[in-house]
Amino acid sequence: MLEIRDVRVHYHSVRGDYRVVDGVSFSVHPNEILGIAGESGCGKSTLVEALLRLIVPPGTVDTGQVLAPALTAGTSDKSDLLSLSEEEFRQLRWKNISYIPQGSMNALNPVMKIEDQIIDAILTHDTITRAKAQRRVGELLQTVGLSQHVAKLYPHELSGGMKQRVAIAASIALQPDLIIADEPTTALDVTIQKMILQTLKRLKQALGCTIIVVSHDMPVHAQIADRLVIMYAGRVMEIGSVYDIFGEPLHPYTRGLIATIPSIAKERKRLAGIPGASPSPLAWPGGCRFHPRCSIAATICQNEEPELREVRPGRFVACHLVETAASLNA
Amino acid sequence: MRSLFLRSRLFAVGVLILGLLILIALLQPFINRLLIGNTDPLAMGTFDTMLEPSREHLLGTDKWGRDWAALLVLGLRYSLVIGFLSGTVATLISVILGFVSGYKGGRLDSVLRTLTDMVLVIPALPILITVAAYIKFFSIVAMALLLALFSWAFGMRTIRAQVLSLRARPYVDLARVSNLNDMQIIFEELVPNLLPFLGVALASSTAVAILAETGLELIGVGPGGNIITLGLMVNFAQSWGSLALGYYALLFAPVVALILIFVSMNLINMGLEEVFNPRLKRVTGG
Amino acid sequence: MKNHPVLTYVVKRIALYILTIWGAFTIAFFFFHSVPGDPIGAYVRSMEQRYGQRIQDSEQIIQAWRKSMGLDGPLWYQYLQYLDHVLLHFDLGPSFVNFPTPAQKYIFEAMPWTVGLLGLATVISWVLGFIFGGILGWKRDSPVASGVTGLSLVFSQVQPYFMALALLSLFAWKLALFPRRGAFDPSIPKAFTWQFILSVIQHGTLPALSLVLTTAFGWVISTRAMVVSILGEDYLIYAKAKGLKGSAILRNYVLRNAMLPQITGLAISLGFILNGAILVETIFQYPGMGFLLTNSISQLDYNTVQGIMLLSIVLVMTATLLLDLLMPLIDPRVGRQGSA
Amino acid sequence: MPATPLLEVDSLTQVFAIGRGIFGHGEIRAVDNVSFSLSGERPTMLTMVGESGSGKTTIARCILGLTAPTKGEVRYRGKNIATFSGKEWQAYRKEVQVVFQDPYGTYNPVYKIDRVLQVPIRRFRLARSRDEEEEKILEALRAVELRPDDVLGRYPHQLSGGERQRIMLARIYLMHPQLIIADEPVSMIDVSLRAAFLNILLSFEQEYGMSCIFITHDLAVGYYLGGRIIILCQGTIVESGDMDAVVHDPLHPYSQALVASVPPPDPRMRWSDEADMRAGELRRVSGLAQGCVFRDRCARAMPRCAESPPPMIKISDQHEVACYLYE
Repeated sequence: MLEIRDVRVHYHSVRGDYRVVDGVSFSVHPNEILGIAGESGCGKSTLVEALLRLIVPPGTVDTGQVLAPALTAGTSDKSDLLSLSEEEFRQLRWKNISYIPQGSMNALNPVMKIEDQIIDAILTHDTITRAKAQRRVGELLQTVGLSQHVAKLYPHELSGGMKQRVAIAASIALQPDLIIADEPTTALDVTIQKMILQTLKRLKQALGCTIIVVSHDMPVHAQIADRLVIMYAGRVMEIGSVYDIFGEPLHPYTRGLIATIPSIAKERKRLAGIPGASPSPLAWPGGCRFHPRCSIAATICQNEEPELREVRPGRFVACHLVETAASLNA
Repeated sequence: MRSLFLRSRLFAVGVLILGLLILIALLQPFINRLLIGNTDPLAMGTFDTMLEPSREHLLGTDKWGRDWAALLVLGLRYSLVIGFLSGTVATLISVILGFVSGYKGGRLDSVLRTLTDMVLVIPALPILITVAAYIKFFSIVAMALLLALFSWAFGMRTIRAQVLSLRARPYVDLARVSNLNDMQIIFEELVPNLLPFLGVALASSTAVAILAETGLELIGVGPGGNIITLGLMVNFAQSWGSLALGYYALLFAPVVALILIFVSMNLINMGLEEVFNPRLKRVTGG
Repeated sequence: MKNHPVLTYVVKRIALYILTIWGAFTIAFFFFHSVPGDPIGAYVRSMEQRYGQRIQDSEQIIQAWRKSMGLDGPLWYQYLQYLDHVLLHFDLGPSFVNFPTPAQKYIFEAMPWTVGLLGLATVISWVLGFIFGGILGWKRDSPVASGVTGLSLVFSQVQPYFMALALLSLFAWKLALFPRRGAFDPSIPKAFTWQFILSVIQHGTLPALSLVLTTAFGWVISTRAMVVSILGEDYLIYAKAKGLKGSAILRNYVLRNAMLPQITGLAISLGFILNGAILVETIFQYPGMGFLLTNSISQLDYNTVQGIMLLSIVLVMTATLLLDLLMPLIDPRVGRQGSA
Repeated sequence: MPATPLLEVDSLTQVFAIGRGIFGHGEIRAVDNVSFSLSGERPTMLTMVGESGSGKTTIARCILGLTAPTKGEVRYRGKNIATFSGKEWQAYRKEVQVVFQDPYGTYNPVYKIDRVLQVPIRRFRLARSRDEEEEKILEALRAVELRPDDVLGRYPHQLSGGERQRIMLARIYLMHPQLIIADEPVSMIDVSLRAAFLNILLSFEQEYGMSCIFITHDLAVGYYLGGRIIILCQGTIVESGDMDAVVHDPLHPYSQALVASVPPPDPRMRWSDEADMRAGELRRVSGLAQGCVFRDRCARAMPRCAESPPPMIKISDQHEVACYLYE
């Protein structure tokens, strides 16, 4: 469905270039929920912003291709989303690729009614009457569990959870093929988070679309993702099905990440952290970017950056010492 | 402070222009000696009247035989003195009221806020004109204080808003929990973060003061006494019909000087606003 | 019981309006009475100078006047007199110059001209500034935009008075395209004839232009800054992600959100615009309140001066009130903040 | 007579008026009649769990004396803190300390981070000389596993969120307080750095006998710390007791929804039940607080629930719940 090849996004500033996304490649399969996990500063949000072409100066997408023949079939012969003209890509927006903003963002226009903010997206891409669009909005709000009268309200009259459900309703207004949700449940209460994640799962089955979910919260991925991409310091560390990643993590960073998740299961094991702090995009560490914090780092890790290798079909990892790491899991 | 110049071009240009003007004002005695030896620029009849700009008189001379360039430097000096004197007093008032209202809050805050909105909305010039007409003669200091009474409202709103936002910051709570009393919290925690906004308050109230002073001069109710300000020079130039008679230098010199003052103040304001206004920072990739 | 939030907002605003006017009048009153110098005495002395001889028992005359204008007795008594005269009956006392006609007659005659000139100029300059500022902010990357911004920054600092001088000398004196003074051609009868209106427009162009050209640039700068800060907002990124056309984003998202702060800005700057108008009217001898003010000052006609000052406060306050009442229509959050 | 408790919060209520002015009325009861106490004998770890708007931060601020409650009082060692004199406040500040939520906001950007450690030493006169001060700071940094030369002399923006929160712990170590109030200290720092913070907090309790009130919206983090738990909903305590008892056998419908909503970090154990759609609908109606706050979201609400707020019912000495179902 989507082939991301060597995408780099750099932010130029007085103090030098922030290489936030530094050569990321992976593919997205049709009709799946792909989770992108990683801590803050690993570049996951910037990556999806690049996919949505929302990067504004001083940030620039320096290299990379995003091949999506299925999406661009209608509007242009080129299949690389990044090379489309602004107008060509604008026609794809929301019809083929839609976006769910972060839970904490005030993404809704404060001076417009909720219904007008969904209708303007519909009417830009679809030639139906305003009355029909209004009915469509009513249906959309229903599917996310909101009552009709919400359409007439203004954003400041809604709670955080309700605003996020409006965003989800808007994102499926034109039945897009790909929905990108950037930290959809951050800053929302856990009871509301459960409802929103279940709504997303239900909509994916109903619409048969692909959803990319970006989140730093591993348990969220455990609940809804089919496949998982682990990112660290602007690059991909590991890719695999969610069962492989949680069951048998290969990369030391992934294992460390899973070990930090507190759970309310019966036995209470000592929580492990990952020493050190995440490096700065101004100067990524040499060799493997995780080696300063890696418990099994060897000299090779310090000077040679590991390639993302496919150790098993659909199972990728970027680590020189995969064998020793695997033995630790046993 | 140094990083401020790097981070905002507007601020740097503004300070540069203002700095130049202040420098000229400070060096007035030397420049005066350079231009017309040590004669008093205000003394009438020292030169021929209405001379065209020439090498000896860079901007020509006025109707009463005074060198216009020397007068310009003296006028600049007086205007800046009145402006900054009034600006400082106004900023002082706005800081005190801004702190009391922002930090204490409650009933006092709403009273002060209504008072500020009132003074802000009242058109200052008519009142100033009426008062100036009442008392025929008053000194520059009186004029500056008078102007300050009307130009503190702007600064008050900025500072009060800033104090309110700073007061909610966790490090103020941390200070309170570490047993710092109100005074220490204000001076050690709040004031250092407020300095840029004091700059904005000073710049805007000075500009407002000079604007009002020029207005008064133009109507001929400026401060009495043997002084000259840029506003007074514009008034003279206009009353001599310099435009109609083609003596452009007489009018344009003080006008350009005034515009430079206002532009530099505005640039400083916009520069500080750009650097210290969190929302703006995101856009300019700060 | 769902209290009607917007109604609360309106009632609160009107209450504030009345309170502010009363407050402003009180401030003005105490301001004058605390300032040294006695207006009537000054007027009598100036008459003596003008006609070169001493007026006998001028003391009694001054006392009599003071009494008739409620300027004697304890301060609080004067204050009540003042409020009774000015606020309740709009009686500003006789004008010194053309005694005994009350001062307000002249003021009310002059008011329509100032309100017309000022109102029109302010609205035009605000709208122009808002649109151009919006565009400049929207296209802020292009070199042209930054050039124009720099230019408008400098122009915004040129005070209306200077612009008036330039326009007067260029168009009125040099090219004689426009009349040099006054608001209409005295030879044409004052009636709603097309000819009279044409003459009013002709006379009014230069003063209006000098106000518009300067204040408009001020709005360009402030709107541009507001638009630039809105461009960083999350809902802008979301709008772009929705694939809306640029023009739709500019209209419904950027300008609509920029409108409220700009209208608040307008309300605050009304005082300043009035200052500019006073000076412009003086130059063009435009028979508005500003010109009357400068004349009555030179003739020491204090009642008229004080009357104009009080009336200009009321004018500015009324305009601010109208703007405040306009706000709930523009921004749904205003007034409904309480019920969030 | 049992020893006087270290801290007692007695029917604490905080009401915020909204929409002031002639017609504006209506109020939000951020905290509604909350009472609990901490024993003085042995250090306890008390976790307060609640969603946003449940009043947990307001309670913390009342305990710290940063805001005065509308009703009710906070008693420390039996004495109401509202009646404290200057000297009593000084002692109280030394014995009750805080870690705030926002690692970026707790440091004044104008100063180096060393000041955060120097101020308490100077204000509470913990060191007699400059080098004793230096020595104490180094000791405190070691206690929180931070290398002094990585940290001292730096400005706040040069340090990660995790490091900054641990410096806050170092500050607490300096003062050896009786009670730490931690207001969501780990919610804004990276997951990999959370464990270090939580483990240090646990060591403070075990090794230095400091009690702690840990405030969080994340039940899993609370569960990790163990000790006692209080579950807050819309400003009232709905359930409290021993952590394991409450988490593994939640009685109050809200606690059950809360426990059921914590996403288990294992793809094999996915949610089977459907979330209650009305969960997000609850917006505080500013009417009187009669009846249970959870009634319009509760599947098993009874008419009684709307009449008067349910009292706290003792199920066992380790478990209490405020719900008519258990009367």
